[in-house]
Order: sequence, then structure tokens, then C-alpha cells
Amino acid sequence: MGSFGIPLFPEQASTFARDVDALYFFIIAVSGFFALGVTVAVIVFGIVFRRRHAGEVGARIEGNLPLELAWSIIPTMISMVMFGWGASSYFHMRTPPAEALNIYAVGKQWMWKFQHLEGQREINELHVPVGRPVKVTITSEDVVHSLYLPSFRTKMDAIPGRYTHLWFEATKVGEYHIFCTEYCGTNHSGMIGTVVVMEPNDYQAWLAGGGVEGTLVERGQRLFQDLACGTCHLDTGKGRGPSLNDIVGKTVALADGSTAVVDEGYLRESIINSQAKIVQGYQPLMPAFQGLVSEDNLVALVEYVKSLSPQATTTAPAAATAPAAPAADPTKKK
Amino acid sequence: MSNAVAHAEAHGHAVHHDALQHHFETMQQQKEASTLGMWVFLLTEVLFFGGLFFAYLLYRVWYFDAFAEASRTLDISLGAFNTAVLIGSSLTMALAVRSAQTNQRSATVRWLISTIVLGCVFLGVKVVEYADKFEHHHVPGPHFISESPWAAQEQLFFSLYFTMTGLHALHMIVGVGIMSVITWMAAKGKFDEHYYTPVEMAGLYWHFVDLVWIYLFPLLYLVERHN
Amino acid sequence: MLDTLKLPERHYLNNGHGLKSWLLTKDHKRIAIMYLISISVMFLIGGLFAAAVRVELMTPEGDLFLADTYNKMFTMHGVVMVFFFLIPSTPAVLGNFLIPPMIGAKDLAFPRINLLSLYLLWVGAAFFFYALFAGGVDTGWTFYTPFSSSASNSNVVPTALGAFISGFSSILTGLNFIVTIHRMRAPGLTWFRLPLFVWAHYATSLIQVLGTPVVAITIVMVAVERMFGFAIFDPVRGGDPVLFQHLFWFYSHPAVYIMILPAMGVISEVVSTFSRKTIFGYSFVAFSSLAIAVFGFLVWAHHLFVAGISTYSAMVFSFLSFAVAIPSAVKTFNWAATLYKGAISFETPMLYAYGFFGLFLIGGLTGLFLATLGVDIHVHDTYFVVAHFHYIMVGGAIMGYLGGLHFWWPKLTGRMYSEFFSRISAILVFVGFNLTFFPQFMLGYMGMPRRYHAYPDEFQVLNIMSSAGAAVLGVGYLLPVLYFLWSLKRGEVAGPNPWGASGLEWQMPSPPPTENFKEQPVVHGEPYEYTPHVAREANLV
Amino acid sequence: MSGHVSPKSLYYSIFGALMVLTAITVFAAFLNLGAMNAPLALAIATFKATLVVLFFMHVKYSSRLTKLVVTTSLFFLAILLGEMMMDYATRGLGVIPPPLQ
Ligand code: HEA
Ligand code: HEA
Ligand code: HEC
Ligand code: CUA
Ligand SMILES: [Cu+2]
Repeated sequence: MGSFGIPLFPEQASTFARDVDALYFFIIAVSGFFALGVTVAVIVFGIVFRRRHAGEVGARIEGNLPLELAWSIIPTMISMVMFGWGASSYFHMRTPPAEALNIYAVGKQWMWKFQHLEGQREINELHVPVGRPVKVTITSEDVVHSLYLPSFRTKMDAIPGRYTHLWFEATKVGEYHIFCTEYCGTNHSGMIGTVVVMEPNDYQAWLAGGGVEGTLVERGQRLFQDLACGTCHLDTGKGRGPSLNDIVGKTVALADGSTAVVDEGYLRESIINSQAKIVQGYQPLMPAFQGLVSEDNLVALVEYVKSLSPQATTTAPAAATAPAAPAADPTKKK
Repeated sequence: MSNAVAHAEAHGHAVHHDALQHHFETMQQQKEASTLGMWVFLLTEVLFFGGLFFAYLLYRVWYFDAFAEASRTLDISLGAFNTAVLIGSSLTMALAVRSAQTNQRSATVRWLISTIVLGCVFLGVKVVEYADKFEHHHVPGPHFISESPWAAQEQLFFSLYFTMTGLHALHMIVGVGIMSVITWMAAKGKFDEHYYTPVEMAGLYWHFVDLVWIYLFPLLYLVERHN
Repeated sequence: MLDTLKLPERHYLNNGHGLKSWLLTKDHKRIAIMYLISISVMFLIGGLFAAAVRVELMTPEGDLFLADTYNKMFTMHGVVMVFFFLIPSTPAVLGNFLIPPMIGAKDLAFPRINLLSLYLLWVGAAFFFYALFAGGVDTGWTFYTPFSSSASNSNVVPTALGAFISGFSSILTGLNFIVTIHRMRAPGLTWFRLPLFVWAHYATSLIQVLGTPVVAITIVMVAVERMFGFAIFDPVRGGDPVLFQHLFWFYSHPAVYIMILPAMGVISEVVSTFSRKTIFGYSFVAFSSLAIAVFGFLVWAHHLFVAGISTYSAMVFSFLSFAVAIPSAVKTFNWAATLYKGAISFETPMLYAYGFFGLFLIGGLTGLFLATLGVDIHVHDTYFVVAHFHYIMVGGAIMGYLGGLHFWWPKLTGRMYSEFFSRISAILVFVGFNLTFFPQFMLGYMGMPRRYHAYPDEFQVLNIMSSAGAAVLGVGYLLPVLYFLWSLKRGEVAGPNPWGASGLEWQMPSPPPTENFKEQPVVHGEPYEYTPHVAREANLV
Repeated sequence: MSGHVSPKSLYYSIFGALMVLTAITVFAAFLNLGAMNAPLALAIATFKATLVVLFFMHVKYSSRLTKLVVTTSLFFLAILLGEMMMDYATRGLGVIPPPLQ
């Protein structure tokens, strides 16, 4: 790809790429039209109406209301098209399909750490299968970073203290750049890596090749024991803390009268800073694990707690988002 | 604003007042310019504090319990006392402006001095409160100590508490400074019923400082006092 | 005709000699000249940092500077250019000099405050230089937390205080303009007879007084966090680092209009003068300035599309970002229409105006790419953004500023510069500029992130083009310094109105006397009157 | 040109009102009004602020321009608080807007 040896476009390696590029070309066309129109107009006027003798003055034209209206309304309407198209692709990019593969990414000065549910952990390298939606849950251990996959046309900031998400579906086997695009200090430009898109079989083989510590859930379970979470969180619900079975996807009532939906962000907050949201009927007894659990381990804990809600994590959300999936479909067919 | 006209020479008369600067045509124009300038300045102040208030609002919604807990450690009687003092100083300030308008020189000076005194009382109480915070290690940072389960988020509260009240106190110190100059000018008889803009401008500033406190008091001291 | 002209005997430049007569002056014109010198120095310094950035980026490896040094280079480049050069540029130099005469006043409403705001800029710059010599700062001009508040170990607080103080300078300038424009207009000069330059500055001032305080308090919050260990944005104690971004951009998006609106005001004056025609759709151009100022406050979070804001608010902010583009569109079309049936001549200021059209169009239109959610996800924080804002800030705002400087130089100094060299420089700037920054759009879409000290090899060709362009651009910017200095002694005497322009300021002698007008002018007509009759009176024929 | 001179009694009664309102705020803070505590406190504060602005700061008797400046500041303050809150308030709503679901 490219012209005169100068590359012009990054590779199109995800389902988003065509969509985003098409939108890009549309805006180029509109902009080109206006830019050329105005440029040609001012040049032509400059030649045709050039001053011919020193005392010449221009015609007295004060303005023209219909013209003013036309050139405010037409650009408004055109820009609404851009807005609508841009917004719909944004929604698409922000709505991971329910069946997406879950991968966790933790940014840290200056590296990317990825964890697969199967237990594989990697640094500055991310292996994903082709043709399957992948959802990456992102956070940071220190400052703000941003996970950027140019060939997939997507990026998302990694924010300390929070989970953010991005998703993509790779369409081409190959190796592509990973960049950190939020300035994060000295070695910001070194915080780069490679995303390796593999055939599903190769991916399975690759997954099988590692995971000495067991799957993410297993690691989480071990942590759960090591940190003695189970002393309070009994399955019976009779412990000092609420039972953690089947809570994901549900709405919990909080002590201050409000409610919260249990998702990964909520679980993370409940562990690291449990006092922020107190479950109704319980005391703020749970110690804050802030600083005691690294982001990597938190991810494992969260996955483990999620695994205690088997319906929610497999069937329930799929049902909830099922109607959205077909809506996303048209953009998927190439 | 006020210092733009601060060099004014006094004892004027309506036609061509000595306090009129060369680039203005009339006293009326000069006064209107100062008034507008002062109001625009206060407008910037509103947005200045606006940013802080938003931070406060957000964290209070997020960490209500922590804020309630931290707020209970503030001394409500000192806070209420200070509110009364500050409102009182607004009254004396308003009366000072009124005396200037009606050309009562000694009354102007008297009210201005009362305002300064009340302002200093407020600052004094603030010093007592701050000292108490230091003593109890309620200053956010490495030395912060709190028994409550919300220790971390309480630091957000105290950070905002110190920033907000600190900036407010800074405004008061500036105000007391300005007021001292104005009192001195008033004592020297630089103002009359045609020219009292500096007193009026100082007044607007002082009332604004009062306004900020009117919000700070319930937001900081009264987050949740029942139970 | 010009040989018969003489400089006036008494004018603001020779009314008082010695340093003290300058440093303690209350004359808006002298203050403007001091601003001119100050910001020119800052521009050269900022430009040197840019040159360093461009030299480093000629090769993919980070070989010339250490990564830390590079980070400090672009940070200080951005800080200097934004806070100490572009924000003060047109308003504090040209606005300061011209607003009083344009409205028939002797001075700004608060001359001492005007001087104070110059001093504040100096104090702010002093803080910045302290930070520079103490080892620099490496946060990027955006000071994002928690990097700035807890991770960086460079001189964040002095730099931030420098920006804070220069912000106060900016607030005071804006305040002064607002009051002056409201209260000091000559009899007969109604709002709709004001030059569009004044309208543009009025809108600019609104942003300055409304936006700057918010960034000031944000800086204070970062400073207390850094200095005292307070927690406001600290995620470890529950703070939200993204809150900083909201507060920062609440100011910094409107601030980009502080940079462009005054330049737009200049363009209105220049286009009208050099086509000898009234501005097409005067009231639309005037109101679009206000609309930009007000709408400009509604769109800040378009810098946060991938920063974890909610999907809904991203929609709203994207939508509003398109809305803010419309008034700019209106302005552009009206300028083009003004040329229609004009009597157009191409002296240097007009060349700059034409350059402005081309570059502002590209810069503004690429703003639409960024405002489009789907595209911004891809190009956010890549060189596409860098190219966008250089097109507007360097291509648009500086072209406008330089055009204005050439346009009013005879008024400022009483003398003409070399028309030959100034045209060369205008062309060099235009060509060099495009060579520097157009490749960056391609780099950005290719995916090259900004603030990168080293980059993958495939980006090198475009980077070399960009660096080559920067050298041309540097020469283009250096030339004016030379011929302007030359003109001070050798330039032809310009006379009060060398361009045959219609504004009130051209009725003063050049350079003007300290009090601007001997008699308070009274305005009877509309702005931009170019009838043959007026032309004759202005000695055009 | 002395501007509006308010009677002293007005100032004293405004002062009295402000003191009473302060007392009410403190008193109300000790009542358990559930979710209403904060809105009430803010409403009282706003009422007090209005009194100060209108009477102590003479806005009631000031030019239209002054009133305009006051409203402008409130307008932009509302933008600041409102638009930022909009982001935070809608973050919890998930990604798919209900109508599209
Ligand atoms: C003077 C400075 C200036 C100006 C005037 C603008 C003007 C605009 N900017 Fe720009 N911008 C910056 C300086 C500026 N910007 C800077 C410095 C940054 C990055 C900061 C950083 O991160 O360091 C930035 C970043 C930036 C972003 C964030 C990008 C990102 O980080 O991901 C966005 C997103 O929406 C944006 C949009 C716009 C828009 C829509 C306009 C509009 O106002 C443009 C309007 C003009 C036109 C549209 C052209 C004329 C119109 C026509 C010819 C008619 C045709 C029009 C239509 C069909 C609508 N800008
Ligand atoms: C008014 C604002 C302004 C101006 C005028 C400029 C002017 C220039 N800028 Fe910059 N720029 C910014 C505002 C501005 N910039 C901002 C806000 C950033 C973001 C910073 C951040 O990320 O935090 C940025 C970032 C930025 C980058 C990205 C760095 C990165 O992300 O890693 C680059 C890279 O090319 C760049 C280049 C240039 C160049 C080549 C010029 C040229 O136009 C400069 C030309 C001027 C001179 C060269 C000096 C004068 C001439 C001489 C002294 C002669 C001698 C010199 C030579 C012969 C070379 N700028
Ligand atoms: C000392 C007792 C105690 C320990 C140890 C403890 N918790 Fe808790 N936990 C609680 C209590 C009490 C609550 C309910 C109040 C609240 O929300 O903070 C709770 C709430 C939670 C919730 C939110 C549950 C819901 O229904 O919304 C999660 C998730 C959780 N804990 C996970 C953990 C994990 C993981 C660990 C170990 C790392 C752990 N807890 C250790 C006492 C404890
Ligand atoms: Cu991590 Cu940049
Ligand atoms: Cu912007």
C-alpha cells in the first residue's frame, strides 16, 4: 500500500478498519469540496477583480441574506451526516459483542501486560485469534496510558483506578503495532509492542503452550484463599460479608439508598476500596485491599468472582445484548 | 478596578473632578468603567471557584459517607460563628459604602475599620481551626491519620477543605489589605459624594468573598450532621 | 508621492526617552511595543525547541537526545508557544495598540492594569525560565494527571505557576478590552459600526475572562497535590484523574479560539482594505465571533473521546463540536464573498490573508475529522492531531498575526518595510509550512503517535519531509525580523494611511501621538466605507 | 451621580434575614431529611447569596449591563457544572442506550 514509496494507510486488519476508512474518505471528499471551492473562488476573484488603477474601489455590496442562510444551513446538514455516521461507528466500537473473548491489559510505565483467561500472560505482545471478537479490559498501575492498535483503528485510554474497554475483531493473520498513545513519561515511545493475529487453531495451540500458573480463574481462586476472602464471604450468605455467588449482572441495593450494577468495574472497586459502595444490610467491615493487590492479581480476583456467577457470565448478558448483535452485523459483512 | 482610580486627588466638584483621569471624558464614564471592570473581575472569580466546587460536588456524590464522616470532625460552632462574623462584616461594609455615598467621612472610616476588624476575627478563627487540623493529623498527605474505614477518601475531603478555605482566606487577606488602603484614603478625605468608587469597588469584592463563604459553610461543615 | 511625507515631530515613540519612560508608561501603544518584543523573543525560543524536535525526528531511532530531553523539548515548545506566544500575540500587541484608536479613545480603560498585565507576563515567563534552567519540565503542555501530580520528577510546579501567572495577564487584558469596548467608544460609534477587529477582540476577551480562571484553579489543584501531598486527582485515594482533563479542556478548548479569533479579526480588516470593499455580511461576521466564543465553551470533551467519558456525553460533545464549526464556515464564506467585485491588490498583508485562507481551511476542516467520533478514536493523539492544530495555530493564527503586523507596521513605526523581502517571506512561510505539516496528516493516519521520541522505520520518509519543511519555515520566519529591524531606520516614511484604509486608526498620524487624537473623533458613517469620494479624501488618487 | 442610596434599615433587615437563614441552615442540618438535606442547604445558601447580590451589592439598582454580567457568570458556571456532571452521571448507564437496545 502506498504511493511513491510513501505509505499512506495502515493495514486494514479489523472489521472496523473499512468502516473507519470509508468514513474518513467521505470526510475527505466533503472537505476537499469546500476547501477547493473556497480556494478556487478566492483565486479567481483575486484575478478577475484585481485592482487596475490606484483610485479604484470595490462595489458596495452589503450582504445577502439567502446566501448567508444557505451557507450556514448546508454545512450544518452535511456535518450532521458526519456526526451521525461517526457516532454510529463509535457505538459499534464501544459495544463489545457478548460472545467476545476476554483479555485483560494492564499498562505500567513502560510496558503492556496482557492476561488471557486461560492463564497465559505476556508483555508487550498480544496473541489473538482471527475472526473472533476480542474484548480487552484495560487499566493502569500508575499513570494514564492509551492502548492503540492502528491496524484495527481502535484505541482506549488505560486509566489508573478504573477499567475501560475496547474490542475488535481481527480479519487478517499477521503482526501489527501496539502503541501507547497517551504520554506517560520518559519511555512513552518505548511502550510499544506487537499484536499477533493467529489462525484459531494456532491460537489454541499457543494458549496450550503456557499457563503454568493455571487459568486466570484458578489464579484468582488461589488469591481468594491466600487473602482469606472466604472467611467473610461464605457461600451461605451468613458470613460477615455477602455471598458472592450469582451477583454479576445483578443490581445491588446500597446502604445509602442508591443501587449499582455489578460489573467488572464494580467488583474491582469493591475489592480495592470496598467502602466506596456498601451493600445494604452489611457493615463497612471489609478491609480496603488498595496497595495490597496488584492490578494483575486484581484482574484474577475479579475473574474468579465472576466465575461464581455462571449464568450471568455466559448466558444472561448474551441474552440481554442479543438484539444488539444483529444491529452490529451489517458492518461485519465485508 | 479600584487601584486604577486609586491615585485620585480629592476635594472635587462635579464639573471637572480632580479624580478624573485624562483618558476619560466624564466622571460618569470613569465610574461606569470601574464598576464594569469590577463586575467582570468578579465574574472571573465565580468561574475560578466554580472549578473547585465541581471537584467537591463530584467527590461528595461519589464518597458521601467519607465526606459526611470528615465533615463531622469540623467544629460547627466555630463555623457558624465565622459565618455570622463574615455576614456582619458584609453589613458593616455595606454601611461603609453608604456613608461614603452620603459623604459622612468619619462614619465611613468607622465602618471600614469595623469591617477590617471582623475580617481579622474571621481569619483568627480560621487559624485556630487549621491548628486543630494539624494537631489531629487531619491534613492530607503522608501524616494523615484517620480511624474511619474511609480514610483514603476523607483525604479528598480535607484536600478540598484546605484548598477551598485556604483560597477563601487568601482572598480575605487581600481584601483586608485593600481595605486598609481605602480606609487610609477615606481618612485623608479623598472621597466625597461624587467620588467614592474605590470604597464601592472594595465593597463589591468583600461581598463576593462573603458569597463564597455562604456556600462553603454548609458544604463543608454540614454534610451530614444528624445521627 | 511618498517622498513628500515626513514623520510627525512628536509621537508616542519619542515622547519620553530612556528605560524608565518605557517601563513606567501607561500608554497602550508603548505597552504594545513591549509586548511585541517580548513575544517575539518567546517565539524564537519556542521555535528553537521545535527545531530540536524536528531534528531528532529525522531518524527513527532516538539518537540525538535522551528520551527525557526530547520530552522536555516538546513540552517546553508547547508551553512557550501557547501560553507565552500565541495567546498574548495578536490581542496584546495589535489589539492593545489598535483598539483604543479604532474606537476613538485615548487609551484603554485601565492603563495601569494594562501595564500590570505585561509585567505579569514577564513574571510568568520568569517562572518558566526558572523551570527551564532548573532542568525543564516533561509533562506535555497539557499537564495530565496523575503523571504531572505524582509521577513526573521535573519542574512541574514552577512551570504551572508560570502558566498560571501568564493566565492572569491574559485575564486582565481581556477585562481591560471588555470595559474599554463597552465604555470608551467615541460618540456615534455604535456597536454595529465597530470594526470587525474590535468585535473579534471582544469575543476573545469574553473567553479570556470566562475560561482562564478555570485553568487557573486547575493548576492550583495540581500544585497543592504536588507540593503538599493533597489528594484531588490522585486515583490511589479515590480521585479521578480524568477530572483534571475535563477542567483543563474547559479552558483549553475555548483557548484555541483565543488564539484564532483575533487573527480572524485581522483578516477581516485586511480583506476589506485590500479589496476596497465593505465586508460582505458584516453582522454575520460580527455575530459569528460571539457565537464561536459562546459555543466554544460547550465542546471541550472532544479531547476526551477515548479518555473513558460516557458514550452519551461523547455523542453530545461531538455534536456540539460540529455546531462550533458553523460560525467559522460563515466567516470563511463571507470573506470570500467580500472579494467578489472588489478592487483587489496583493501587497504583503493580503498575501498573508490568502495564506490564512488556505491553511485555516485545511486546519479547520481537519477539525471536523477529529470531531467525528469514529475517526477520532483512530487518530486521537497521533500526528494527525499535531498537524490539525499546527495548521490552525501556525497556519491560521500566525499567518493572521503576521499579516496584521505587516498591515499595521507603518502605523506602529511610521515606516514601510521592504515589499520585496516581505513577499518572499510570505511565500516561504506558506511553502515551508505545508511541507512541514502536510506529511504529518499522513503520518497520523498511518498511526504514528505524537510525543514519540523514536518511531518505527516506516514513518521516516514523511518525517524527513517534515523536518526539511521546518527549515524552510524557520527561514521564512527569520526574514521578517531582519527587514522589520531594517525598516526602523531605513524604511520609507509611510504617511498616515499608506493602504488607503478606512478605519479610524488610519486618521492618526503614523506613528501616532501619545493621546492618539487631538480632538475626540465623532463617527458619522458605517465602517469600511470605500466610495470613490472617500478614496479621494484618503489621498488615494 | 451618587448612585442609589439604600436606607440603613434595609441593610439591617437584610443582615437580620441572613442571620436567621444561617440559623435555619444549621438547624436543618441536624434533622434527618433523607435525600433532601443537601438540596435544602443549597437552596438556603442560594437564597442568602441572592440577598447579598441584590441588596448589599446593589445589583437590584444597577444598570442592565451589570445584571447581564451577573447572569453571564451564572450561565457559564452552569455550563461548567452541568456539562461535566452530564458525563459523570451517564457513565454508569452502560454502553447501549436503552432505545437502541
Ligand atoms: C487555534 C487553534 C484551534 C482551532 C481554531 C481549532 C478548531 C477546531 N478544532 Fe482543534 N485543536 C487545537 C487547536 C485548534 N482547533 C489544538 C491545539 C488541539 C490539540 C491539543 C492537544 O491535544 O495538545 C486540537 C484538537 C482538536 C480535537 C481533539 C483531537 C484529539 O486529541 O483527538 C478536536 C476534536 O474534535 C478538534 C476539533 C476542532 C474543530 C471542530 C474546530 C473548529 O473550530 C474548526 C472550524 C473551521 C472550519 C470547519 C473550516 C471552515 C469551514 C468551511 C470551509 C465550511 C465547511 C464546513 C462544514 C461542512 C461544517 N480539535
Ligand atoms: C502557537 C503554537 C505553536 C507554534 C507556532 C508551533 C510551531 C512549530 N511546531 Fe509545534 N506544537 C505546539 C504549538 C506550536 N508549534 C503545541 C501546543 C504542541 C504540543 C506539545 C505537546 O505535545 O505537549 C506542539 C508540538 C509539536 C510537535 C510534536 C512533537 C511531538 O508530539 O513529539 C512538532 C513536531 O514536528 C512540532 C513542530 C513545530 C514546528 C516545526 C513549528 C514551526 O512553525 C516553528 C518555526 C519557527 C522556528 C524554527 C524558529 C524561528 C526561526 C529561527 C530561529 C531560524 C533558525 C531555525 C532553523 C533554520 C530550523 N510541534
Ligand atoms: C473482614 C471481612 C471481609 C473480607 C476479609 C473480605 N470481604 Fe468482601 N465484603 C465484606 C463485607 C462486610 C461486604 C459488604 C459491605 C461492602 O460492600 O463493603 C463485602 C463486599 C464485597 C463485595 C461486593 C459484594 C456485592 O454483593 O456487591 C465483593 C465483590 C467482595 N466483598 C469481594 C471480596 C474479595 C475478593 C475479598 C478478598 C480479597 C474480600 N471481599 C474480603 C467483608 C469482607
Ligand atoms: Cu504509556 Cu505512553
Ligand atoms: Cu478543542
